[in-house]
Amino acid sequence: MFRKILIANRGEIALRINRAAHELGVPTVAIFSEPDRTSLHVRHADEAFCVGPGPAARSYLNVANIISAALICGADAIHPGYGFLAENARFAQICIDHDLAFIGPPPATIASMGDKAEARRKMAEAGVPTTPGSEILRSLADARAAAQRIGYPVLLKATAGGGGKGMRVVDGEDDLPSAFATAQAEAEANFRDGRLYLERLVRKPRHIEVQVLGDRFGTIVHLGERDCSIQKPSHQKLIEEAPAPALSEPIREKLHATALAAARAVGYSNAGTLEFLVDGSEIYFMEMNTRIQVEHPITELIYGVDLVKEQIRIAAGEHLGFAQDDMSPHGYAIECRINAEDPANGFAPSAGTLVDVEFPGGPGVRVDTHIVAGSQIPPYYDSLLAKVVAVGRTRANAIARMERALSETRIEGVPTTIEICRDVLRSEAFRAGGVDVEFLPSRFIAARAVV
Amino acid sequence: MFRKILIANRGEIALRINRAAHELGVPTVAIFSEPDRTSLHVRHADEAFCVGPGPAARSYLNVANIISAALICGADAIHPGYGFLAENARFAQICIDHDLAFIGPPPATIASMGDKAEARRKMAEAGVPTTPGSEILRSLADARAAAQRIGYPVLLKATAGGGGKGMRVVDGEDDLPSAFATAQAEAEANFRDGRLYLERLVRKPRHIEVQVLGDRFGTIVHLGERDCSIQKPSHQKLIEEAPAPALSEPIREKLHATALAAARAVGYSNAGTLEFLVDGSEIYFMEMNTRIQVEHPITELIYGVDLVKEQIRIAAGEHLGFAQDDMSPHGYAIECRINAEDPANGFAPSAGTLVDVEFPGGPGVRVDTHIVAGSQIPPYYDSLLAKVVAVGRTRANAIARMERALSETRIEGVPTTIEICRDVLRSEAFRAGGVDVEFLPSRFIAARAVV
Amino acid sequence: MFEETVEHRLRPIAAAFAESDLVRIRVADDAAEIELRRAVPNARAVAPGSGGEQTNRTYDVITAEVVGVLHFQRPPVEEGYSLDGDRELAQIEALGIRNPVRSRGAGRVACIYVAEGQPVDYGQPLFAIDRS
Amino acid sequence: MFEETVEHRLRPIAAAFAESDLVRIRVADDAAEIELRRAVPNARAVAPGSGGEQTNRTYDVITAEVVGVLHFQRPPVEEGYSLDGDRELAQIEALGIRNPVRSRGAGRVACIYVAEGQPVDYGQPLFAIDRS
Repeated sequence: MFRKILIANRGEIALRINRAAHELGVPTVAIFSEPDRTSLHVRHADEAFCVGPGPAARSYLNVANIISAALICGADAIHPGYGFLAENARFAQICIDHDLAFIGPPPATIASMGDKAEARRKMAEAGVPTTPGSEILRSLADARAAAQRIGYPVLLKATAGGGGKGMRVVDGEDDLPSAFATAQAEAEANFRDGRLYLERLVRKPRHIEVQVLGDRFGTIVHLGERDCSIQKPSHQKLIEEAPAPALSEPIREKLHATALAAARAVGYSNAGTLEFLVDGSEIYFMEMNTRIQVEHPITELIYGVDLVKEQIRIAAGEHLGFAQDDMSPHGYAIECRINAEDPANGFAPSAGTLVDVEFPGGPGVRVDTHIVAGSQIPPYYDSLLAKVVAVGRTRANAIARMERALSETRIEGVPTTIEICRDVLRSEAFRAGGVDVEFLPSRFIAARAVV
Repeated sequence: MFRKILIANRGEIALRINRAAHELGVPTVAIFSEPDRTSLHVRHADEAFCVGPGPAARSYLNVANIISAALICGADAIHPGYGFLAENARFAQICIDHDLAFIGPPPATIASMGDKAEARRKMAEAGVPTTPGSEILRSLADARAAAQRIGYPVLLKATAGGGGKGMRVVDGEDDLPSAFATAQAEAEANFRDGRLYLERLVRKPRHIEVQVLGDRFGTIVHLGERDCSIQKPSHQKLIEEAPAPALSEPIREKLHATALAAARAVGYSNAGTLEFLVDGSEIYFMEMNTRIQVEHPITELIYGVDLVKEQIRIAAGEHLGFAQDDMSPHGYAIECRINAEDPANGFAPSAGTLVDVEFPGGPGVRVDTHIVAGSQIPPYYDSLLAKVVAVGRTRANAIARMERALSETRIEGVPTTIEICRDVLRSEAFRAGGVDVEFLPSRFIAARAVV
Repeated sequence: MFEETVEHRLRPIAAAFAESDLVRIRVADDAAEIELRRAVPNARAVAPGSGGEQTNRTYDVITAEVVGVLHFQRPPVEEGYSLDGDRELAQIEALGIRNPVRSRGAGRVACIYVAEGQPVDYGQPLFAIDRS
Repeated sequence: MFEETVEHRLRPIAAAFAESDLVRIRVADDAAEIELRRAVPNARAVAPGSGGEQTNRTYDVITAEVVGVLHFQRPPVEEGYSLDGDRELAQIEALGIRNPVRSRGAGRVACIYVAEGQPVDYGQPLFAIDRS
């Protein structure tokens, strides 16, 4: 096991990693930016280094200061969490070059899954279904031919992309030239890589992902699926649940088997997630996230596994302590993301001071948060304030418990997503289960249209 | 299901019941004493009635005001929690007389299990092993003869007793007359019932109890055992765990089977607990608690069951939703009671204002509490501030998690039991598992002797 | 309407509240609902003493001692009514028993906070009696 | 010994801290460890201005810009030493690179907060320069 782990992150995930390390008896080192100096993630860690001022580019993305801190304090491993440097293959390689274990898959895996076009090609080779699509497009003519072959509507995507940047829906050939130009420019500006490819657009899919865990000795298991179809108009997840409701067993098994085959094909190690679009009985590989996900707690609750501890153990060279047959889910879990965002104003993030903070407790409720009353929410980072997770024996129990938990949650000082989550939980469609990714945007837009 | 439930309690258990009712969609009514007016249990409930001033005898034990509140607000059920009126057969009967369902077993069951001598006789009849003992003693001569037959040391006990009152250890015949006189006087003063009986004293037993749950149609299941051997010198529980560690499977099965037989013999319905002394391979029935226990969460966590919801469902006339074969434990759970008590001063309870309160979160941790920063701890009631519960796949995981959770717990303003719980968790003997009820007192006295 | 409520009903209760050891007072009728809260209970008990700042009057607030349903004594007292001694003003009915509510001495009925048939809980203000 | 530390070392740092936008300052040596904290960051940045209440002097605190290990320039400056211009006072070694720490102008070295070979993090005070 490691001597000391540096946690290269902030917020709730930094606390999450700190907890896993401490439960394994491993001391921790926090890093922080100046506005985060009094944050809970700093107080919980055994040591802490200030690595820069507020803007992430100068602190949480400051590779030199982070690596220097790790070397100075005698850490022998770095956990990147999610976001920031978590899927940066170059950072992973720099860690290794400085004899610091990177708690995640090898840099080559991160790189190949980070390149969307390459990831699609690798998956297609492994027999994993992907949406019909193209290779890298060398020109507009190339794009036109590919779109013709695939059939409109198509999705133009940046191979280096993420977060919806460099992505355009193209309904017909007339729109292609301008879409191609703007997507290329956006990709160039955001990722310094203007390469694009095309995919067929799947209308109103469900977003279902499968958690995998592999050690360095070739053992790979899946830990079931998560339904992440409740997404904001920006396609960011808001509510997740596991197992996926209203999913036929053959499709569920196909998702699990496909995810395992995909992870094996790339020789995956550590925790990873394969994201799929599900359209009726068709499933399509979307992308692989080579890190811990925000929504990992729902899997932990129903499988009784600590994914972050497993990440650390795997990176420390331990064998997976269980086989596929040992793992079966118990009950249902739901996560609501409580963000400092105003749903009535396009989910605009907000900063400020929290004057009052109360979280739920009692049976079947888990809260992961870094905020307390008096916390300052700096304007620089992700707007996630807390993850409220509820587990129950049945999905109806879990929903009732989540409603109860949210009714006990109080955050004053910034607008939050608490009420919109409650609206979703209350809706007939959500209760029936199996809504698609357009559910929240259409409901949301519809609600605003009425006003 | 009920229309509305009045919760005849305060503190964390009032919140616990409120949560269960709300998850079942049933509105709740809180009662409170004047100093509890701003307490969380009042804020969480849908309605609330002040039933009296601070002293419990005039508020939480004020049967007339409680029943009147229930009738006025249209409640059709009362949940008594633990303590206060929970094991008061007369109160249960008054509820029924006013067409209010009492969420617990029938009054006759409460009465017969509340009379310790009668409970022992009933259990002995059902073939449940009890410590060798006497019937009610009519005189000192009676006591002398019984002690002779049983063999010293013996325990002189009040049949109406509880909480160590009216109880005396008698090492030999010379001590019997004075012990008999004082125990009788104490029992008379505390319970208005001076009747005593004798039991053989079991030295250094473990305290292990079994949870049972029965519906009104004769279905009774057990939900495994809890080891409650970490007790204060006053024999009040401080740390509990489930399953019991270092217990042979035959004894574990004997405990379960005996508890089931005992519960069936008295036609038990609702949630109840059979407490046993375990001495090597011998088990002895101690008493039956005809209510929800403080430490019920550890059972909930490993069985994935909501005991308070089950209590409500059973009282509402529903069938148990599961059979014995459906129920198997997963993992290990530990509870630490965080009390406003000073362990360095004989666990003396303390009142005051809490200036700072932080509770742990993240994976595998459950907190049941009614306190927040700024809470006033009135001097009138139980000193329990919070129950911190940790669950893990293995006992070592659960202990590591509990240590982590307690390291995140901060309560400033009153002395607490946080540090003594951490001391216990750190000890070799606890980690090995299977300590007896003298562990904490002897360790505690030993530690003070060194100073 | 609201001003009248404040002037007529809130002043005596606020004065009495300041003198009392209550932590919360709720006053509700058709016109308005007013709640006064104190963060820390006042050490002084309800007692004759200095009046409110503007009225210079002394009020006693008669509160409910039991949880139940309020019934006025027949004929019911009205605001402004003068009491020449300790009088039974109402009963609180609980579990079939009518518990008397008395004025605890002479005075003027300055305010009636409750309505016929209203449920009341322990410590709830029922009447303000002007002792001055 | 402790009084001396306070008099000699704490006064300049406290004065500079009051002027700065830092929320925490840690000063440690063999004799003592002192930490100053501010609940809310001061809006004013480190800048020449009014001095401490008692000294009437103006201090600039030079802080670390990178995370690394501090090495003094040879020969090392000492407290009381006068600088006739912008001088390199030390380097912070990080990932094998020595990043210079400069005095940013003339002045007197009023205080040295760090020791040779000490790890420093971003924003950590290194030197107080008396500009008066």
